Amino acid sequence: MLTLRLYMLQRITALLMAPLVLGHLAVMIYAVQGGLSAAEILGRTQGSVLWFVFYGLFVVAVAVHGAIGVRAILAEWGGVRGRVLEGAMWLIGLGLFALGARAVWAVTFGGLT
Amino acid sequence: MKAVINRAHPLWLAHVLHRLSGLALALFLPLHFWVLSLALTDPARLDGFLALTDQTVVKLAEYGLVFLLAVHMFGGLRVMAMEFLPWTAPQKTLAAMASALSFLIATLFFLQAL
Amino acid sequence: MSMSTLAVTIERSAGGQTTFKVPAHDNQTVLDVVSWVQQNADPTLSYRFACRVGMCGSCAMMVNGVPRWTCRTHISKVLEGNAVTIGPLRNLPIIKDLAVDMDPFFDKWVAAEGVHHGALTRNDPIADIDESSAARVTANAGIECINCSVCYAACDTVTGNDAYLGPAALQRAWTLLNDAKDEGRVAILDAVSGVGGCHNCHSMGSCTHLCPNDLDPMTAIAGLKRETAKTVWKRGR
Amino acid sequence: MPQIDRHDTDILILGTGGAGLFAALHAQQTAPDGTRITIAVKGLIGKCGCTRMVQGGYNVALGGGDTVERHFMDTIQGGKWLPNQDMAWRLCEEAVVRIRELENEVGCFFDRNPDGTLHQKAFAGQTADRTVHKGDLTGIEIINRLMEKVLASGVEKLQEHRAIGLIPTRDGSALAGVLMIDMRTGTFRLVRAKTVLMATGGGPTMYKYHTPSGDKTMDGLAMALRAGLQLRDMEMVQFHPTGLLAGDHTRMTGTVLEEGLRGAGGQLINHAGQRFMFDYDQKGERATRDVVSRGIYAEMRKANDPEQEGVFISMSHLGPEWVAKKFKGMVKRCADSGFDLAAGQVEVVPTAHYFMGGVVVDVDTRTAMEGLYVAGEDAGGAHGSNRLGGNGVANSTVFGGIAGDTMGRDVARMALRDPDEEVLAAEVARALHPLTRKPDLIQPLRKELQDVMWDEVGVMRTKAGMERGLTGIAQVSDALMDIGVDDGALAFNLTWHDWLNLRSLCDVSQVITRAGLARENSRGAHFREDYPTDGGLENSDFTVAQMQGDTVSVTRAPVEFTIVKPGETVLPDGAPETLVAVP
Ligand SMILES: Cc1cc2nc3c(=O)[nH]c(=O)nc-3n(C[C@H](O)[C@H](O)[C@H](O)COP(=O)(O)OP(=O)(O)OC[C@H]3O[C@@H](n4cnc5c(N)ncnc54)[C@H](O)[C@@H]3O)c2cc1C
Ligand code: HEM
Ligand code: SF4
Ligand code: F3S
Ligand code: FES
Repeated sequence: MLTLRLYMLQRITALLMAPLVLGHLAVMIYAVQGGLSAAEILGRTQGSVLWFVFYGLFVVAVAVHGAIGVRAILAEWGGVRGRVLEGAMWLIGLGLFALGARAVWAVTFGGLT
Repeated sequence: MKAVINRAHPLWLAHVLHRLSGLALALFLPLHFWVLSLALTDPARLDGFLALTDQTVVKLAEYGLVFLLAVHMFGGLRVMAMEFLPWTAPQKTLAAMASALSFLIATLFFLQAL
Repeated sequence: MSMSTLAVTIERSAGGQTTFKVPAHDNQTVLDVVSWVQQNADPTLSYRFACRVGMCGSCAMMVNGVPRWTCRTHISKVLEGNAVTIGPLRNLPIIKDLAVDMDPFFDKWVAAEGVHHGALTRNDPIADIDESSAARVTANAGIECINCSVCYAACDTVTGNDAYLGPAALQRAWTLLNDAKDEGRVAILDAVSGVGGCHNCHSMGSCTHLCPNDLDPMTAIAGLKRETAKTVWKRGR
Repeated sequence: MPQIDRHDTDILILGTGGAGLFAALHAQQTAPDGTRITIAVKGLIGKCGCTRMVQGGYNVALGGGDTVERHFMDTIQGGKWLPNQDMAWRLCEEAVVRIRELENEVGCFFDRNPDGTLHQKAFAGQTADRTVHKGDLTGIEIINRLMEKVLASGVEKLQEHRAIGLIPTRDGSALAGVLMIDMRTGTFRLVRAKTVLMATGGGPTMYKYHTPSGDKTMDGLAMALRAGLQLRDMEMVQFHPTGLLAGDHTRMTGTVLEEGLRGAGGQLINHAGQRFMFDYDQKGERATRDVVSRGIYAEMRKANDPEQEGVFISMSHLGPEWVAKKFKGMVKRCADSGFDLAAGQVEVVPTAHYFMGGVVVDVDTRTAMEGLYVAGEDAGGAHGSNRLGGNGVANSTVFGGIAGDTMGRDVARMALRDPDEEVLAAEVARALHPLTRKPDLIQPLRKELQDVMWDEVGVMRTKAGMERGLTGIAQVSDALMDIGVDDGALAFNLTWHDWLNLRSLCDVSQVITRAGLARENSRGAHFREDYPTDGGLENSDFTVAQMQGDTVSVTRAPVEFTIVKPGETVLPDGAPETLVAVP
């Protein structure tokens, strides 16, 4: 049930995520040494426009990519079709985006007060 | 079921693995986001969660998730290499092997870090 | 072969399956086994074949769950012990027993613009063609398809997505796209970019893995993905 | 009487080989707008019949020294002066157009020379490199491309519809329609049409060893016989020398091992382990099909070993790797059925390959019955006593196209006709006959017929043998009428169709034998041990068989040398005998 447009979006977001994921993993490997704490995470990310852009991009990409991906699985394995399928894709995409955006907002601009 | 097993072959298994890892990621990420957003509402609880990461079970779970991400990412890069690089079949096999190797090294590092 | 009888289980459309004891021979193909059952044990068994040498692509069936051309599959290759299970080809409507309706397969072949779009006529001379040119080599790679539907039955994307054109039809489109004589580029690219188009392929590779003629639809489909992706940049989505 | 579904169309085409598919395309081009075209076939469109099985290629004179005249002379000489010369000329002339059509309009890929021009090679019996091909799978390419054109053109499709009777009008002067069995449901369907092309492709599958596809069982000629049409050259059955011998429990037996194997230096070895073809012809294994077939047959008869019936083809002296590369398809095919062609020996026998005989038609494919046209292997005349390799698919595509054009033009002045309901009822009753008898196995009878035809009316024939053959055929035929088919499930009932297949084969076998008895000389594919000479080329006549009442009568008619007489040529003075470099 993928058209050229959805296909391209999925591939572009995938390409975008690849370096982001590597970056994220690298940071995690570095960061987890000696254990994690909220303060540590926040200390790194809070107020940083760079981190905001980094994770912001990631969230947008993941929302688009994941929604399209799950759509394919719903269609092929779940037999979902038509408006329900479109609806599910948007729901998943927007849901992922909302949750992700909240998280990014939280770690960069949240908890400052 | 037996029929499915009879039909199985490496590329097909790679696809199934990629699909399952993608699905698992899509299910896990909301959770991950929720935990992080605790930073906004309740940093103390976030710390509580993070403290848990010292326990082996949780460590293993974390590792599982990173594993999923890595598997899915390399699987996805492999798919895109097959699609976009007009390589010959042996070149693709080589590339797949190379990425598998780098993946192995990366996880080793990670395990050490853990 | 030391076993003197084979236990051949055949899936019937009337429901259930029947197991037949079939005498074993050297040089016996799966089609021979099925024919033996119809000719000697159950005259109502339905199946399809024509050329009996791997040229017509009408005899494909599921053998132990794997789609195969039965006229060219030696029974010893598929026996599990002395048993084998034979069913109708997957992903196509069953007419009766082992005979399926292949129309959806061919409808999609046509829907993928799998037909020559020529500008020359019988009054024009035959054009010179450099067989070693890259385009011709690519086009030639898929030309020996016998439209047997083995790849179509092998592909799980077809199973899950009734609109998907499937490996053989898409491979045909790719061949035509690379055929210097063909003038249907725009029509083909449009046809393979719709809801059932090449972008649904997940590169599972079952098509390539099982094609009895060693063709490689997976790579052909990847070619279509590249060509269609290029049009995105050109037209500006 | 059971329910008969009735359906009308304007142009009806039976069969989807080269002839049927080309007719469909051409009829669309020439028929007036709005003409309904229907294509009915025993299998799936394009996926049955022999055109798909063509390996070697397509004969056409395309210059480079070769001319239509030369192609024509080869066809006449190959056919031992029996061809209808106007048809043979039409074949050679029109092939030039048809190949351009195949390449330019239908989109076929044919192999090229390094300079980009079409590659052509020479089959045995040709004096020029003339055969256009796509590797050794030429038929797949031609039929696949035709098939997709026809599928995309939106003609009406009646697939798995088996024609069982030509139904004339009440006065018998014209064809009203064709009775069919919709095989998928087991119901009868009468399709009336203004014009009907019969292109069901003959197919001598009544021989123990045969090459054609399983759907071909001479239905067309059996129908034509019953409809009272004249059939010519019915004794002419072409044997291919090297059919695979793998036992009578496998359908692989009889299938062709290609001619190129012998051309490349493949050796034929007898039971004593010796090469023998040089005992029969100075060209050895490279002699023409009929000569090699007779050589092998003679060796088989000499050895008379039921355990090891055939002879062996051996390629290994050419280097197994080279063989495996050069004949990839053949080596793989043999390997799939358990034989090692590249390094070992494969047992082979002559195998019935092509049927030169057929319905008497004019050069535009019209028959004596208004509204009925015949083209392809069902039509007689173009090949005479022997078909050149490469002239078969040229014949079916050339005359198929002509039939389409002719029907497209004729259809405007024709109307739908009312069928003779009595003939219709009789044809239905005929098909239902086995359902009224006690069910039993049919395969043993088919085997019996195949043994009789192979032994008595095969590669070498005698009067006494053929008379025994007639008795044997009659026995099988009678026995068949006592064997029934369970009437419980007629949908996709292959056993019922096995019965009907054998019915057609028995009917035509009898005609082959009677025509064979009538020809007291040896020409091309027809070899009489009791009359081994050609009987004088200038006195050439051809046999004409026709149903008269309940019996088949065979008469003879002189060949009209409308273009060239024996001893003469249409080639210019001083033209070289052959343009092919001798190996
Ligand atoms: C193995 C093999 C190799 C050959 N190689 C060559 C070669 O290299 N060069 C060459 O020139 N020739 C070759 N020939 C010969 C060539 O294939 C034939 O001469 C030619 O293709 C016949 O075409 P056709 O259209 O008349 O019949 P076919 O192509 O045989 O088509 C007949 C059609 O009629 C259908 N039919 C039959 N009975 C009925 C019925 N009762 N009702 C409805 N439909 C029916 C069949 O299913 C089929 O669709 C070869 C033949 C064989 C068997
Ligand atoms: C790290 C970078 C990533 C890359 C390179 C990547 C790549 C890909 C590719 C190429 C596909 C298409 C596969 C196909 O059509 O068969 C895909 C599918 C998918 N991805 Fe990702 N992906 C990444 C991250 C993610 C993430 C973080 C998620 C979590 C939401 C995700 C979820 C999915 C899902 C659910 C699918 C559908 C699987 C299928 O159709 O089989 N991906 N991915
Ligand atoms: S690509 Fe191969 S498997 Fe698929 S239809 Fe063609 S020949 Fe059959
Ligand atoms: S099996 Fe199916 S998913 Fe693609 S690679 Fe082949 S078409
Ligand atoms: S019967 Fe023709 S491919 Fe098997």
